Amino acid sequence: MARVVVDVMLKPEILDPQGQAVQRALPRLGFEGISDVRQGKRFELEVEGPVDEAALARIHDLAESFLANTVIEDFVVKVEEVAGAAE
Amino acid sequence: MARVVVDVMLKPEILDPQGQAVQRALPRLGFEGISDVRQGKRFELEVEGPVDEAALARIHDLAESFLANTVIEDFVVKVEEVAGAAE
Amino acid sequence: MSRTPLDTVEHAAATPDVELPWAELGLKKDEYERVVEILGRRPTGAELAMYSVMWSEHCSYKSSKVHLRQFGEKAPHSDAMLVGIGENAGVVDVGQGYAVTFKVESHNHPSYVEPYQGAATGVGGIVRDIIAMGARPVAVVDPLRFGAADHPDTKRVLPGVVAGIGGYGNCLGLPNIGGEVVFDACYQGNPLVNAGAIGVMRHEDIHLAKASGAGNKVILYGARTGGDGIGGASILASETFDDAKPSKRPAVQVGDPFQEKLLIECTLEAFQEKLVVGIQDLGAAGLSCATSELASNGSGGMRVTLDDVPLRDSTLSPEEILMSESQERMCAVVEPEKVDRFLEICEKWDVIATVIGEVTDGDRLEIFWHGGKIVDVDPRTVAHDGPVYERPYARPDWQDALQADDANKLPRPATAEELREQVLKLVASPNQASKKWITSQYDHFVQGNTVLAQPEDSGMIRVDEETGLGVAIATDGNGRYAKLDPYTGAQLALAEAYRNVATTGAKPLAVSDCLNFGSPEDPAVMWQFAEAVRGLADGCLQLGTPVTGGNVSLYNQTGEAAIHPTPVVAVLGVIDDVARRTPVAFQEEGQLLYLLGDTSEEFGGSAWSQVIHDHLGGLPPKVDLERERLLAEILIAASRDGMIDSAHDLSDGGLIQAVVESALLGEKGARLIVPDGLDAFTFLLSESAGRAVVAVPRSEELRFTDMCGARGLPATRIGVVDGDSVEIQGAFGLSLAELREAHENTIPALLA
Amino acid sequence: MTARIGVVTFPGSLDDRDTRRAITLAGAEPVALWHKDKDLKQVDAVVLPGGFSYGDYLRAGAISRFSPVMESVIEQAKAGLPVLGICNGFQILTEAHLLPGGMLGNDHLHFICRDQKLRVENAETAWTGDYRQGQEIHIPLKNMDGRYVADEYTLDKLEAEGRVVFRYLDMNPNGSLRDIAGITNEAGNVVGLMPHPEHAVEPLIGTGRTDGLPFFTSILKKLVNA
Ligand SMILES: Nc1ncnc2c1ncn2[C@@H]1O[C@H](COP(=O)(O)OP(=O)(O)O)[C@@H](O)[C@H]1O
Ligand SMILES: [Mg+2]
Repeated sequence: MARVVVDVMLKPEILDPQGQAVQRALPRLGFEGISDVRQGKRFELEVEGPVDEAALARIHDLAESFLANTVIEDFVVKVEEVAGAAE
Repeated sequence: MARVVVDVMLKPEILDPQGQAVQRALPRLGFEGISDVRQGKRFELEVEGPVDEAALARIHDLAESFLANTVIEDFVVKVEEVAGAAE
Repeated sequence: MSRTPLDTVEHAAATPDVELPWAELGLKKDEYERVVEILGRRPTGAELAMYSVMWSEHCSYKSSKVHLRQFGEKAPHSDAMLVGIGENAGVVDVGQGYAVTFKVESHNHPSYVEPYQGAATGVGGIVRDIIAMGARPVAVVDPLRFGAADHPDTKRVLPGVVAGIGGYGNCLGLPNIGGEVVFDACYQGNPLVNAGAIGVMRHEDIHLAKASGAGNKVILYGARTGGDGIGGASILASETFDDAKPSKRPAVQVGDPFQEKLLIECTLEAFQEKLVVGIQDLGAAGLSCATSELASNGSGGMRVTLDDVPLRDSTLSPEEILMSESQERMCAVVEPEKVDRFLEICEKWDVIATVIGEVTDGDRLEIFWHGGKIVDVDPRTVAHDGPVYERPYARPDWQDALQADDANKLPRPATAEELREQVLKLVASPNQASKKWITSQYDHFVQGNTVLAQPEDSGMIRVDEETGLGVAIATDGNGRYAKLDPYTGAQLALAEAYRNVATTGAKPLAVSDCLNFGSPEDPAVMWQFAEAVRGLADGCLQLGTPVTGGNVSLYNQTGEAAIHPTPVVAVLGVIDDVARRTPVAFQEEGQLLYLLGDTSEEFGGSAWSQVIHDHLGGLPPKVDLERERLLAEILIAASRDGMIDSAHDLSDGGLIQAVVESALLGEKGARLIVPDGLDAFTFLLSESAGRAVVAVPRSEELRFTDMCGARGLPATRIGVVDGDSVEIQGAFGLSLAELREAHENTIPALLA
Repeated sequence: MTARIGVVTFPGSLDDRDTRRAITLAGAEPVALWHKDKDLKQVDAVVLPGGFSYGDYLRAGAISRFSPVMESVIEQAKAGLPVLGICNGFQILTEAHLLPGGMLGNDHLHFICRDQKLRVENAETAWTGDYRQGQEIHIPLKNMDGRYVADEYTLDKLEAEGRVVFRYLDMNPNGSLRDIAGITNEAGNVVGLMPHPEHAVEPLIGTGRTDGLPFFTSILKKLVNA
């Protein structure tokens, strides 16, 4: 079994108030030197069977049609071996 | 300038209604073979200056105290070189 | 994974010497011995799990029971009462064949740990109580208490709590129509998150939590069961029965309002088709509670196969499954021939439903796991025969000194200018300031029946579209008053909620309460509790409004410091035609303002003493429940007969606070005259109970004053609705713009 | 003769009953439609009501958009069937690409419930005929994800073609670009907006205004006169 990760972020030109709220809070928390914060979504999909090209292509479709709304969001699909290790 | 990514996911034992709703919708969309979906957050921080150990330690603190709610969430901090490439 | 042999009933009988971790599960030694005595053997792990949760303070009310009995013993006769204390929620007849169920509950501690989820699941829990009675939930309310407004942790807790209440309630489609927000340093480590809900049904649809009819099926439906809220049972599971397993169980429960919305719809559809014999929601103590209560309230026994419970986490032990507090689950008892239809409805709504057992003709609750019998108990001993404590209580030795520290002797403003400044400061103080920043995060409009919502004196919901029948609800509580005198404080909370309902034109019918106190093991706290309950029970008897149910939350304290005793009282009222409701806002210039009731110098526990002097001492305002009743009758009659166009009850902050609120809401000012015999300070800021301000159209003045005169209610003409400022003749004026800024900017400035 | 107006219930729809009530009050006949049915029961128009379908999980409207009923709605909307999306319904319409742009979380990150002032910018759609061009109305707004966004090109096009139907007045409650509260498709049969006209149809209820009723009388007139 493998884990495929889909990261979805708002397109750069779209205002991200959540990211901004984080960034605005940073000085208050004593953090300097972070020039920008963006907040997006991370999906972890546990895939049964082999993660071959065909499977990845299907997940790409899934991300494009469903997990992301490409009018406002970009996405990236990545394979991540599940190394038994807890995060 | 470097990008540090903080991935925040609900702890595995915590109910993830969003991930569940996504997973339940998959068969209807014609996607089979995905046994679990979890949805979390991804923060992209643009860090000014070098991302050395000290900087990472500070971001770890930030994640722990602010970006993640460690009562219910786990997080991972990763450095990601910004390769000029758009996603 | 290695597992020691299943701890079945037989195994338990054969191994009497096995040590069980009863202390870790919160049982006292004598309580554990009672369990052994009841069973005639040591309990199995699963039985121990059940007894320990069901005999906890939270589920068994062991410290409070002896006092709460007064609500039954002193209950006034009321034709309206259809279902009383003891069920999931009380049910009240509101006429035209409709019944209303309502209840308030606390989710204090979880909301401190995780504000969003704690508050959200609090709403979820109270709403399931309402559905379990057979009713469609129609509204929620949320009485809240936080630490000091400017304390940094309040900035963590409050926004999370508010977002959680909104996030859950909004998603369920329940209008939020009232509540409270109070700040006081005493709630710093112990915020109070109380949540109330109202539901409406036809009389014939009332459902009860009981399992009868041998052969009837027990159906568990809703969310899968996970390891939520089972800290204690994990000890049992990991240390005694399965050392290999990580006891990584979440202390925090996460709510899924979407799942709950589906649960509401499919339950109501099943009710409509008359498929349900008995029903129980799963709240605290999960399946332990649901199965033992259903079985003990019914005529027979019950047999349950735990293996059939759908799990979210396959590593759960049977003890954990029994104790799990996973949200959004219900348990229904259904006749065998109706099971298919019931399951069909669940499927229609995409709700998982599973037959997990059946009603038997015996009188035992038997639970099986992997073929072995792991529970065999008389369900009554679990659900109803928990320990009862007569905890010692004593009036604290500091009470006299506190009461002697008379707030009426505090320095008062010396000049009109100083009084003006103090009024402005009061109107802007966090407790008196507008709560719009909070309440605008709640949906008031959903369901399309909201007649009144915050900031009105009570929330009001239309029940019948044809006739205009409606219900109103208000919640109130004043911990400062209760600290000064818990008996009077509880009655003042009752009086205020009662008055708030009547002010909007509805007739008060019944009461629910949420009693928030410190540790019952402290005799001083126990005395506060006993006094508050006695006060509330006596008050309800006198007002003729029975207590239909409620909730007790104890141990709200940090170290030695308990919160102020905080009885929160909800009063439910009925109005024949919502078209006759009375709003707070001034409606028309030229209308005459009348002050109803008597004003005397009463500043103990007042907002003024807190805001201007940071003082708490003396006695709270006097209570005169006969006066409250008369005032209510006048307000209701005046609303019904169209004699008043707006009304506002007087409570904390006194008359000026009420007038300012009516003026700002109506965008119309007022000119006030200090009545003879009163000084401006007392007139504006005293908190005497039993009062309201009403706006009377000139054409109705005579009729209105005649009515008050005939009934013996003091009614003093104090001014007129006029202009764009609030003017106190001969003293000072404040423009609406200035007042609005003071009143509305405070909370956003603190929290946004 | 009256018109039959369908109201879809998705799991998590909240304002379906209120919308049916509003349709009745306007004198039309409401028809309940179920998300799992492709059958639109030959209604003359469809309303996608407010609520939190599928809990707003993933994105508001994202899961509902794939329901069987939406297959028919999308198909028939393209053929001219009048469709109104209110709040969550508007979100579903953008997710289904029947309307351009997308909906995001309010810029202040809170749920907001208020009586919102709007200007009617287009009184010629199937759903706004009973308003006057430029009329100012108050309609309750209540949502978490009400921020309308689209790229500049799309926004300019919407403006140029008069497809901005409602604009927020006095204050922008959620950060919507160009104060957009509602839009229509090119043909004018599909309209989506964030505020809730179905909650402004009775003088006693809610805010006490009836500024939302013309939505339902507009469509009725249009259908009956058609
Ligand atoms: N947390 C809350 N949720 C909903 N409504 C609230 C909340 N807090 C205050 N309100 C509403 O704001 C108004 C003013 O509250 P409050 O000053 O406590 O009223 P009163 O003093 O008349 O009891 C009331 O309508 C009350 O229901
Ligand atoms: Mg009041």
